[in-house]
This record gives sequence, C-alpha cells and structure tokens, in this order.
Amino acid sequence: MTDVMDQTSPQIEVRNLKTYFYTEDGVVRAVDGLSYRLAKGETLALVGESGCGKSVSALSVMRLIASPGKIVEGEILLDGLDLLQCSETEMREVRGNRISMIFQEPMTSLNPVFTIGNQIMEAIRVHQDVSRKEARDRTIAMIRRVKISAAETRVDEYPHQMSGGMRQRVMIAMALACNPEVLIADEPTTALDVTIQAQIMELLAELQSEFQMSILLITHNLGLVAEVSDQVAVMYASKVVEHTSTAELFASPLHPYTHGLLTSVPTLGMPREQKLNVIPGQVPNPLHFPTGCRFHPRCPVAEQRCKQEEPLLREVKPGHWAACHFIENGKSPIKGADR
Amino acid sequence: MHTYIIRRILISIPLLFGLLTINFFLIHAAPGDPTDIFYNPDMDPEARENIRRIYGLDQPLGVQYLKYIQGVVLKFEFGYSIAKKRPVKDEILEALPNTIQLSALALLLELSLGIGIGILAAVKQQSTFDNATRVTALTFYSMPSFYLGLVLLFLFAGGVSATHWFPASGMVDIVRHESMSTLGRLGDRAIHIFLPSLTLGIGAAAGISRYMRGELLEVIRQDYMRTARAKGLTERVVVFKHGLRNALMPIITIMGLSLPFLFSGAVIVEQVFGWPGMGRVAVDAAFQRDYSMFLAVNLIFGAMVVVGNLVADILYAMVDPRVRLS
Amino acid sequence: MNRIVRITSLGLFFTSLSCSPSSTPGDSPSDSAQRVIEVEARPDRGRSEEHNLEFEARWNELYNTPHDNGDTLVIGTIGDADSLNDLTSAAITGSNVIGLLFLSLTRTNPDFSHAPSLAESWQFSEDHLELTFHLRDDVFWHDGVKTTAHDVKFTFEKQISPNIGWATIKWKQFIKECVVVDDYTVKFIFERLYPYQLMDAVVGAVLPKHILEKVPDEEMVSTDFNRNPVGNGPYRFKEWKAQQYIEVEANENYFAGRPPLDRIIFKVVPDQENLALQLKSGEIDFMDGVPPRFFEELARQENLVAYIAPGRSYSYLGWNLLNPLFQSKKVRQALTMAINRQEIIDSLLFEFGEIPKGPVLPIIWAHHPNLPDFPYDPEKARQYLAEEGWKDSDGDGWLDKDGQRFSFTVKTNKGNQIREDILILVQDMFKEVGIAVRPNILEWTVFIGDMDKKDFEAAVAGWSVGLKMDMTTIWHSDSINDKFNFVSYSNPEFDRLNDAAIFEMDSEKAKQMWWRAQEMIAEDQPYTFLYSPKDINFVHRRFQNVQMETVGWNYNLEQWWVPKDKQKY
Amino acid sequence: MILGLFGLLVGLAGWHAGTLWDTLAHTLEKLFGANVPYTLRDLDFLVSTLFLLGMLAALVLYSGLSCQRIRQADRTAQGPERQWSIVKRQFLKNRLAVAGALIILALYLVAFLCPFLAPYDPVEQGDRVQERLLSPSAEHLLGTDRFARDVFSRIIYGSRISLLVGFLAMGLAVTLGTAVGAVAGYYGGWVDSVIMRFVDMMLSFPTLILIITVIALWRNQSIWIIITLIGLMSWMGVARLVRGQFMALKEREFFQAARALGAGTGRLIFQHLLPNSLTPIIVSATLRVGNTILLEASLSYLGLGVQPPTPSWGNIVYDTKGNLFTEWWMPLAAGMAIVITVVGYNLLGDGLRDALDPRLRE
Repeated sequence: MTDVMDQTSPQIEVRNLKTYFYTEDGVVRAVDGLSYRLAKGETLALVGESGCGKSVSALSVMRLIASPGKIVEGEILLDGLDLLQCSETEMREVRGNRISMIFQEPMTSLNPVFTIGNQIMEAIRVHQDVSRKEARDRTIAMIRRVKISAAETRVDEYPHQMSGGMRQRVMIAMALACNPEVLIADEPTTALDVTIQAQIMELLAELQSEFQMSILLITHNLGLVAEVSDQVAVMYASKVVEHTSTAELFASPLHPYTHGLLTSVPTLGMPREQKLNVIPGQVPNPLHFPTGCRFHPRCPVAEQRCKQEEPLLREVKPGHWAACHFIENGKSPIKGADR
Repeated sequence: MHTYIIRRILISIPLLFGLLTINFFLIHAAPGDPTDIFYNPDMDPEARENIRRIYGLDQPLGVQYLKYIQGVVLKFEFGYSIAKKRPVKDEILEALPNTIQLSALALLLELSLGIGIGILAAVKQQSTFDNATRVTALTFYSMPSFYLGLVLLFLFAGGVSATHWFPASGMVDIVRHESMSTLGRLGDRAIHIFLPSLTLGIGAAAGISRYMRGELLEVIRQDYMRTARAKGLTERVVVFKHGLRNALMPIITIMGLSLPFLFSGAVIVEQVFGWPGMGRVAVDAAFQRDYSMFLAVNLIFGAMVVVGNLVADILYAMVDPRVRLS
Repeated sequence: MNRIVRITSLGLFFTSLSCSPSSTPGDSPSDSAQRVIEVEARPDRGRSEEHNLEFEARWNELYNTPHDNGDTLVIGTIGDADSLNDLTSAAITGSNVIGLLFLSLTRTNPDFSHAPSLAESWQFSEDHLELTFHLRDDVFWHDGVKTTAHDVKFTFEKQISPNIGWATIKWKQFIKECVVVDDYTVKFIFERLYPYQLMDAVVGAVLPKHILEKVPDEEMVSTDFNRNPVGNGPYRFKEWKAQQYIEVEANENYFAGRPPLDRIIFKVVPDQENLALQLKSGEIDFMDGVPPRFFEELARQENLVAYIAPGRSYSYLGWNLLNPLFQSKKVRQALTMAINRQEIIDSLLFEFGEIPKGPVLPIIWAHHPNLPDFPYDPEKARQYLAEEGWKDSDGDGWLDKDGQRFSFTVKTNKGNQIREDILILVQDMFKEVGIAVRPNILEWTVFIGDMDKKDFEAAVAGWSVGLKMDMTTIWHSDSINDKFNFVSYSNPEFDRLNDAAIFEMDSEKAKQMWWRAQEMIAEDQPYTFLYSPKDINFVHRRFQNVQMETVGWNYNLEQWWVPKDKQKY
Repeated sequence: MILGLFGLLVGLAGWHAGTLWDTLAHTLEKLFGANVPYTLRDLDFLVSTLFLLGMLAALVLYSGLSCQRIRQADRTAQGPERQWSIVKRQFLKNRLAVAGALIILALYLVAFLCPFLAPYDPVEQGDRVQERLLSPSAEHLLGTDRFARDVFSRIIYGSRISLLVGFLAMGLAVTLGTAVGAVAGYYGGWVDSVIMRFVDMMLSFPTLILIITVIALWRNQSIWIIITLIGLMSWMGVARLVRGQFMALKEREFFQAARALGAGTGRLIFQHLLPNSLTPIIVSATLRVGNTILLEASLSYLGLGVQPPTPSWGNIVYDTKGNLFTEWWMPLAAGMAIVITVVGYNLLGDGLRDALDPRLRE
C-alpha cells in the first residue's frame, strides 16, 4: 500500500477546491485550489499551521460551509460521485452516512441538552429505517464499541456528566454509527491530555480496520502523522504544497516549507544542544496572499522568480508531489534536507 | 427538587415579610388615612374618630404594625377595606383572577409572538423580514403602554366609527353576556380581552423577539449545531430541535423576570381599558390610603413575583440538564 | 336626592366635576331643538311641607301612560360604588343605585317639595315638635318581608349611631327620638323648632331591620349587606362585579307597579375619554357630567339627546385668611378682579357655566340675585393693590412690598382637569398684574390633609350645594378648626346672622337674613367664586318619558321606557 | 468612586435643587438682564447637562486609564488600543446603531437649542379666545392647545425633561447598582446573600404603585424627586449584572494573581474588577435609559410627573388625550417623540452591545 497515488480509484478525491469567504473586508481565500486523494481504507493526514485552511477544506467536503463562505470551484469525488453537484437532499444522505466527521472540541460539539444516546440514535434513525428500540440497541452497542463501560447506563447521560476523552469517544460513536466510508477527523485530540490522545488514536486505528474506512486526519501534530497516517498532504496558505506517503515525507521532505515544519519539531534523541529551527515571519493574511509562491517571503531559498510565478503542484518524483520551482531530480533546494 | 422548592419558599418568607414591613410604614407615612373618604361637611367629626377607633387607627403605629402582622401570620387575615366596605380578601379574590387572566394571555402573546418572530428573524437573518420585524419590534418595545393603549382604543374601539371592532372597556358585554351560548360567551370574552392583552403583551413580545433572535443567532454559531448538520439532519431539525431548545433556556429566565414587568404594566393597561383587576385595586388603594388593601395587594404582587421566579427556575432546571436544583 | 353638601371628587381617582363644553345648545343646523334640551331651572321653594299636588299628579300621569316593558339602560359612571347600604355608602355611584333599590319616607318633587313614597301622608303636631308619618301597608322588602314602622325606627337608630359613621349624621342632630305608634305609623320627636324638620326626618333610605339587626354597629362598614342589599324600591339588586358593573332588575312586586325597564346597569368606565367613546359607540346609553370638551363631538351623534341642567356646584379659589398676604379685603377684591372668570367659562367650560357671585346658587330659594361683584378689571386690580402698598418698585415686572415679592402657591387636587387647567390660566392672568403664582397639584388625600392643617396659601376647590340653607360648616367662625372653613373666614356679624337664620321659621324673614349674610361674604371675598358649571347629560334617544329636573337627572329614572320596536336589548 | 460621588451629588441635588437654581438663576438674570437668549427655565437643563458631561468625561477618563493599566499588565496582541478601534469599526458598521446615536445627538442638540428652535415660548399663552385649538399650520406646526400654547414648541421643550430624567435617573441607578452589586460580588458569602435577598425584595415591588405612594410622601413633584425615585427603583438589574461579572472575574487568573500579590480591596475592585465589568455596565446603562424615559412618561400620564405648565412629553399626552376626537395630532406627536427617543437609545444600546461584546463578534 505504499504507492497510493497509483491506485486508480481513490475513495475520495479533491480537485482544485476553492472555498472563499466574502467578508466585508474582502474575499478571504480560505481554500484556494486544493487537491488531494485518499484511497480506500487508508489514512491521509492533512497538515499545516493554524489558519492554513485545513478545517475549512474538511467542512467543504461535508459542504457545511456557512455564509459568507462559498465553495466557488472544484470537484469533490466520493467514489466517483461529485459532491458539489449533489442537491442538498442528496448531500444530507451523504453526511453522517457515507462521510462522517469528528471535531476538535469534544466539549462543545455535543448538544448539552440531549442525552448522548439521543444524539447517537438521531444519526442512526435519520439514515436507517429502524425502530426506536433497535436504534437504541445499536446505540448501546456502538457506545460499547468505543470502549465506554456501562454503556446501558451511560446512554442516558448528558454530555456535561462526561470527561473530554469520553465525549470524544461519543463523537466517534456518533460518527461511526452508520458505518461511513470516510471519516474526517478534524484535530480529534488537540483538546485532550496526551494519554487520552493515544487512547483515542488507538481506538480510531482499531475501528478503521474493523470498518474498513478511509480517514482524513486533519492535524498540526507531526508526531501523530508519523504514527497513524499512510499519506500526508502539507498545506500552506490555502494550498497543498507537498503530498506523498508518510515514510517518504519524513525521509525526504522536498518543499522548503515542509522542511521547515519538520525541523521545528523536537524529536526524541535529538542532541540537546541542537537548536530547533524556526520558520521566520508570519502566516500570510488570507485576504492578501503574497504573489507568486505564497511561501516566498519566508523561504530561505526564494528568488525573484518566486515572487512572480506561482509554482504548480507537480510530481517531482514518483509518488511524490510538491509545489516549488527549485526541486530538481527529486532533490530539495535546501541542503541536508534528505536524511 | 422538592427540598429545593421548599427551601426557596422558605427563603421568600422573610423577603415578603420585609416587603410588608416597608410597605406598612411607607403607606402610613404618607399623608392622609382611610377615613378621608368620610370627608364630608355633613359627617360628624366625632363619628369619624369612632371609625378610626374601631379600626384601630388611633393606636400607636408600632402597635398597629404588630397587630397587623399578627393577623396575617396567625390567622392569614388581611383585614377590612374601609374604602370598599368589604373584607380585603373578597375584593382581591374578585380582582386577582382578572389580572391573572389578562397577564396570562399577555404572557402567552408575548411568548408565542415573541418567540415565533424571533425565530423567523434569526433564521432569515438580514432578510427584509428580519429588518422589518426588528424595526417594528423596537418601535413597540419603545412605546409607552398607555400611549399604545390610547391609540388602539381610539382606532378600534369607537373613536373611528368605521373601525369600531372592539369594546372600549370591561370584561364582557354586560347586557348580553348572560343570554349567550357557551361559544358566544367565549367569543365575547375574547373580544373584550383582546385590546388590553395586546397592549400589555406586544411590548413584551417585542422584547422577547429581540432576545430570541439574538439567542438563536448565538446558538446557531455553536459547535454542536455543526455536529448536528454533519449527522445529515435537515436544517429544520437542526434549528428547531437542536437550536431552539438551547435558545429557549435564557428566555425562560427572562419570562420569570418579565412577570413583575407585566404586573406593573397591568396597572396602566387596566387604567386605560377599565380592566377590573389588581392594578386598579392597587392604584385606588394607594390613593385612598386604604391601608389593609394596599398592603395585601402589594403582598400579592410580591408573592406572584416570587412564584414567577420560582416557576422560571424550575422550568429552567427541567430544560437544562446542566442545572440541577439542590 | 338625599345627598347634600358634599365635596366633589370624594376619594375617587379620576372624578372630575361636571362641567360643560362647547357650542351653544341647539345651534347645530341639522336637527331640531329636540336633540339638545335645556332643563328648566326650578328653584326650590324653601320649607315645603305641603304636598304639591300639581307635581304629584304629573308623576302619576307619567307612571300611568301606556308604555312597553323591556329593554335595558346602561349608565356609564366613573368610579365604582363603595357600598349599596345607605348607612355606609360614600361614593356618588352608590347613592344613585340606592335611590333605585330603596325607598325613603318621601320622594322629592322637581321643586324640592316632598311627595309621598313609603309614607302616604304626614302631619306635624300642634307645637310642631312631633312629626307623624303614615306608611303604606303594601310595601315589601325584596325578600318578601313587609316594610313597617319598625324598619323606620331601626334605620333612625342606626343613622345616629356614632360607631357607624353615616355620612349625613348631622341632619339628625335635633331629632330626639323616633317612636313606633303602630306597624304603619311612626313619629319623630324634635328637640326644637326649625324650618328643615321634615327634610331632616326623611333624609336617608329606610333599611330592613330583619336583616341588619344582627349586625353590630362596629361591623356595619364591612357587612355583607353592603354588597348584597335587600331593598324595597322599584328595582331589586341583581349583581355587582367590583370595578365592572352593578345590575338591578325590575321589581315585579313594586307597590306602584312594575317599572318599565327590565334592567338598569351602572357600568364602571375608566375615564372621561373612555366614557365619551362608549357613549358615541352605543356601549353605554347614558352619562351625566359629560366634560364640556366632548359636547360638540357627542352632539353630532344622531342617537344621542343632550340635557343641559343648571349647575348644582361651584368652584372657587379660596384664600388662606391666616396668611398676611390675603388679610386685606381690598387685596382679595383686587385678586378677584385680576381673574377673567368669563374667559375661564368660555375656554374651559365651553360656555357651559356661569359666574357665581356668592356661595348660594340660583337653584336655592335663599339665593341673592344682586350681590356685589368684582368683574374682570386688571387696571382696577392694580390700583387696589397699589393702594395696599403692592407696587413694582424695582421694575422687574413683579409687584412687591417691603422688599417682598407678591407670589404664592395655588394648590388643587389632581384628577379634575378643569381645576388643573384653572391653575394654568390663573397663573397667566395674575402675571398680567404682576403677581407670581406657582401651581401645585396634589393627590386628593394630600390636598385635603393640607387644607386641614391650613398648610396652603390659596387653593382651588369646589362645593356641590345642598338644599338645606345652612352656612355654618363652611363659613362660621366656630368651624375654623373643623375642616370645612379651611380659609378661616371669621365675621362675628355673619355668625350672628347665620345662627339666627337657621332657626327662623318665617321664610321671608329668613330670606332677608340669608341675603344679608351673602352680601357679607361677597363683600369680603374669602373665596373668588370662579364658576358654576352646567351639568351635561347625554341619553340614547330610544328612551321615552325622560324627565330631567333640577333636583337631578334621575328624578323619574324608574319611569323611563322604550317602545317595543326600538328596544335594543 | 467617581461614579459614587456623582450619584451622591445627584441625590443631593434632588433636595437642594429648587433653591440652588433659583439663586443661580436670579444672579444670572441680574448680570445679563433680559438679553440672554437662555431664560431662567433653561438653567436647570444647562447646569444638569454640564454636570452630566462632567460625569461622562470622568467615566471616559477612568476607563481610558484603566485600559492603559490593563495594557501594561498584559501585552497581548489584542491590546486595548486595537480593541477600541475594532469597537469603533464595528459600531460604525452597524447603520442602525449610528442612526440611534444620531437621534440621541439630535435630541440633545434640540434640547440645548430650545430657545432658538422653538418658535414660541412653551408656557406663554396666546390669545385664548382667538388662537386656541388651532389646526396645524405654517405658524403653528402642530397647532395650539386649549391655552393657545404652541404644541410644537412644547414638544421641543419637553425633550429636556425626558433626556434629563433618562440620563440622570439611569446614572443614579447605575451608580447604586454598581456599588451594591460590587459589594455583593466582591465579598460573596453572607453579605452577598443578604444583599441579593434585598435586591429580590426590591424587584418584587410593583414599581408604579410604590412610586405613587412615595411621591405622596414628598407632596411636591419636583423633577429631581422623580429622577431620584426612578433611579432608586431601577438599580436592581445593574446590581445583579455587576455581581455576576464580579463573581466570574474573581475566578480569573489575573485577579487571583493580583490578590496573591497582596493588592488591597480598593485596588482589586477599582483596578481589576470594575474596569473589566465596564462593558456590560455601559451597554445595560444605555438600554436602561429607554426604560427610565418610559417610566417617567407613565408617571406623567398618571398625573404624577412634572408639574404643569412645564411641558414633558408624558404630560402633554395626558393633557391632550381629551382632544383625541378632534385635535388628535397633539397626543400623537408627543407620544411619537417618546417612541423615537426610546428607539434611539435602544438602537444605540444594541449597537454598543454588538460592538463591545466580543461574544457576538466573529
């Protein structure tokens, strides 16, 4: 499964997705020409700094972009079906059924006034024609599956009676209740303690193999990426700048931004005296992206060309896509980048 | 829950007691006394003194106070109204249901109209409907009730002959009511209560609709709404099931707080429309220095406020699982 | 018709004294004089103990004309009644209802003489100290019990009980005793001889002994009878809803025959505007004391007939004579001349009123038609004031004396728009002559409290006048500490005249004395007599046999009827 | 502190105003003679407005200083400076709020410039026979009343009463409410319990009835007493609000830190808690002005407001409701004046809330 990009039918493919927000201050290009593919049963990690458009892209896939946001262009193919062409009714059939999503804030993502059982059941009953009783049984089973003990009693509890980790499990149960083909996990563990994080990720991995689903994992945690994902897409300023398998990315990051990102994270066994890399400058304002390569103001190897010409995402070596003018022969423009 | 209610009631006792005490000394401090209604050149001043004696008005204020409290606490007696020539209890039992009827309808109007419009405005945020209702609501919210009452009265109760659709005062058609069918009586009551309850309720409804809109807009932004949508629920279910229930919670509190507002409003509205309720009794009692009546009316107003708040708290606990009464 | 001298606006919140509005009666071109009827001013004739057969015949005739039964009269009234028991009732609405429910010994004729009612006849003893009444034997209480002399005696005893506080208690002060001769004969024994013996004996409604004898005097104020009266009059009590209405229905067993109207309902309406609205829309059929400002609008209504009755009250501006400012007679006369009273009547009463020159109105037999007057004359007012030392010495437009500016506060009670308006007008008028006036409008209880304590400089108030000629309470120096002579008028000569006139049995002599007394008051001007308003009544035109008289709009209320084809209810 | 001081002054003014203004007015009259366009009557308003502006200036100064302190304390990217500019932008963006502000501004201008704007003296009676109850015309925009006074001028002058009552009564209510709420919120425990029970009790009074009774006690309905009374009857909401704020702020880190550093009570309240509670107080105060104006109008309508002939909108409606059949425009216009003013304040309050409350800002 190393070379996903060669597979002919990805579970979900996003092509040139553009989601803009028409604010009073101007057009915010939150997602601006995003493309990636996710194969069946695999995990694709979408990484990048906060504000680079990761979450918006995930919501775009669910078509949950609210005004003043709008998906202006692109294709989202779910097993060949273009979601952007679907009617709202058809889309509702997809949400929670074929594609589910879990959010980064388990504390606020559950409705405080309904029991968790009620909220999970709701997902089942809206997509499947089952009796109340059966839905409840399935809900209890689902709760049990996300490893919450005493499911029979927990099912009638309210969100505020549970811890954060527990709630995230409930969110997962809710998302998986209809056995979806794709699960979008938007920073599922950021709000949780490290030990809980591990448990949740473990649970996700377990359930993934059990349900045979694809996971789009949105995160800025590179450690997590290394651990669980098969493929990685790196986003910068509303676009993907590099896309390849996880192993390849960590072994030879080609884009200067990816390189910067990787070296800014401490790794175990790193010599104590080695300084952490810092990417200079700030994330660009999505109202006014820099011309040319959007990374050029912060790029150590930028030249005049980068200011004028926008690099395209191209396959710089087999199974490895990147958007930089200076990658030649699969070599990074930054010295010593290949490890 | 029961212990909570009992505790709340117990707490409110000193509150009502304080209310009674302040009112007692306040009304006694005001110039005049209930026997002023005997102000008449043909009346023997001596007879007036006798009346004062019979009603204990000649005693020191402290003694009067203790006696009054004793009567209220031990025998639940509120004394006699010198101005109305009957026991205070009788007068109140006659007026209270009328005020409750008026306030209840106004409350109903306030909630149904207020919440309904608030929801529509929030759902269609920035639409023409939204803007129109916001401006209308603000106008009614900012309108003194006596003024609204006067305008309605003049427009729809005979001032303009072509639109004489409603009676100008009273609760029923006093001549024909007796001979009406059950349905007819109901209709008769309805057309009589319409203008007063509208006057009383519409300002409050405007206030609620403003709150409701704001709350719902706030709730719509919440994460759990996104979760609900992500489940594939229709927008209607999302807004009305997940959104409304959350948005309604603060409204319940406001409803509890709006009770005193409604009662105070009733004072004016009853005056304008001649509604035979507590407001008129209260104003008469204050002006006539009808001590016993004044104290009892104020006590009841206070008690209704306490009950209103209690009911709001209980309702709140019922809809919001996060709040547990203890 | 038993309520006499009574301060207006008694304890009622929104009462305003009857005063009258705009265009001259009968001048609207579209309809005949029928639509506006001027009630004939019929002054009383003083002591009238004899039956006036002319009026009695007319009464009986009216009662016996062919008429239809049925229909309902809705009377609008501002302010609820307080009690339907004559012993405890203080509000005017209550008196009107009581008049329908209960009989008195006699009835009042249009000329204020007495006509038989419960008593068929009466006569004085030789020494004129005993008055014997012969009662009808066919009068029943509404619960079926017969009305007898025992009821009359019982009523008298309750009326004079110091623990009940009957509003007209003073009228009985010279009656020593009431004796039952037999079941239908009762005798009043007087302590002394005076002109109003008959009037004093009959004043008040006779009450049922068999019901009220169980009620201790102390509990009369709160007894259930106050709200559930059992009477013996032409109408019987049906229902009273507080602040809503009082309903009475025809008494089938009335001794003179069933009254024509099925029901009479007194409907409580919140204020004058609402009253006018309901009169216009037909929600109520009758209203007395219509504010003059609504006259024009209501006179335009096809369905209404207006009755303009002569005034039975007057309003005045009283000067606190204990205040150094007002101690000079000349100053008071000047103040009167500074006020354009005709303008007050023209603008506030829309011409429905007259200037009274003294405290005795034309409807009273003792009225003095040619009292000295101080008509509007600001020049002369200024001159009078200058003579008293009030000049504008510093040229600031205000009069002053010894460095003191001529300024004072005028108080009145709120709830009576015309009085409040007068304050505004008077302020402007006094400004013309250089006197600064501050209006102060007070709540009723506060106002009378201030009058009581003499805590005022000047005050606008009103008296409704009774039929009994007695000026003691308001003008006698003995009454200075007794509330009603609150301006503290004191004139020994007047006191002497008043005391003598009260007991003068010779009407002609008494009249001379009362005239002299009125001259003194007019000369002294302790009040500036402002206006005496006419009473404007509107009644729905379907009612027949409506006969309003100076004695009151309800003179023959029990005889009103509606032809079958015009009946509304 | 400053607020409290001003509140006290307002209260005192209630008692002494009559004589104070009289003397002042007399002196001014002596000094300038009859040539001053501002007459005696105007002084009440002028003096109180100056007073009020002083109060506002003090408030702005105080909040400015507080902000500076906060900025020094924590240098975040969202410094107060930036915040204020956001507030300004948010506010200006809200067209309705700007409209509200303009209405209020216009009303204040009208109230200030009464002598120049009003074509006639509001209490001067014309020819009562020839000129009364005139219909609207070029000379009398809203006709004349039964005393032949120009109704338009009366409504213009009436603005003073409403604005004065609105602002001062609200000021008193906010001062009192803040003080009481602060004590309850800061000390908590039994102090809080006692105070909040008292607040509950005050809330259980039917306001109007109580005011009727108390006005009778004073026997003199000077505008100052009405202001004081309305203020005394409407502070409870603010007290609850401030208490809530204080309770919440006490849990916050910056407060815990300040307390740990040994800051005194006064310092804690005035430098930490109060400045951070200002936003909701200001918003609620603005929204409260409307209610205050409505209450005054209701009192006037019951005949318990300002004594005639001084015009206030409430008593113009009361005074002219008898003209509804014929000269209906008089009560209508006065009533609309009330509505517009209250709408103005509410719009302003809404706008301020939207601009100041970050909860509602994305």
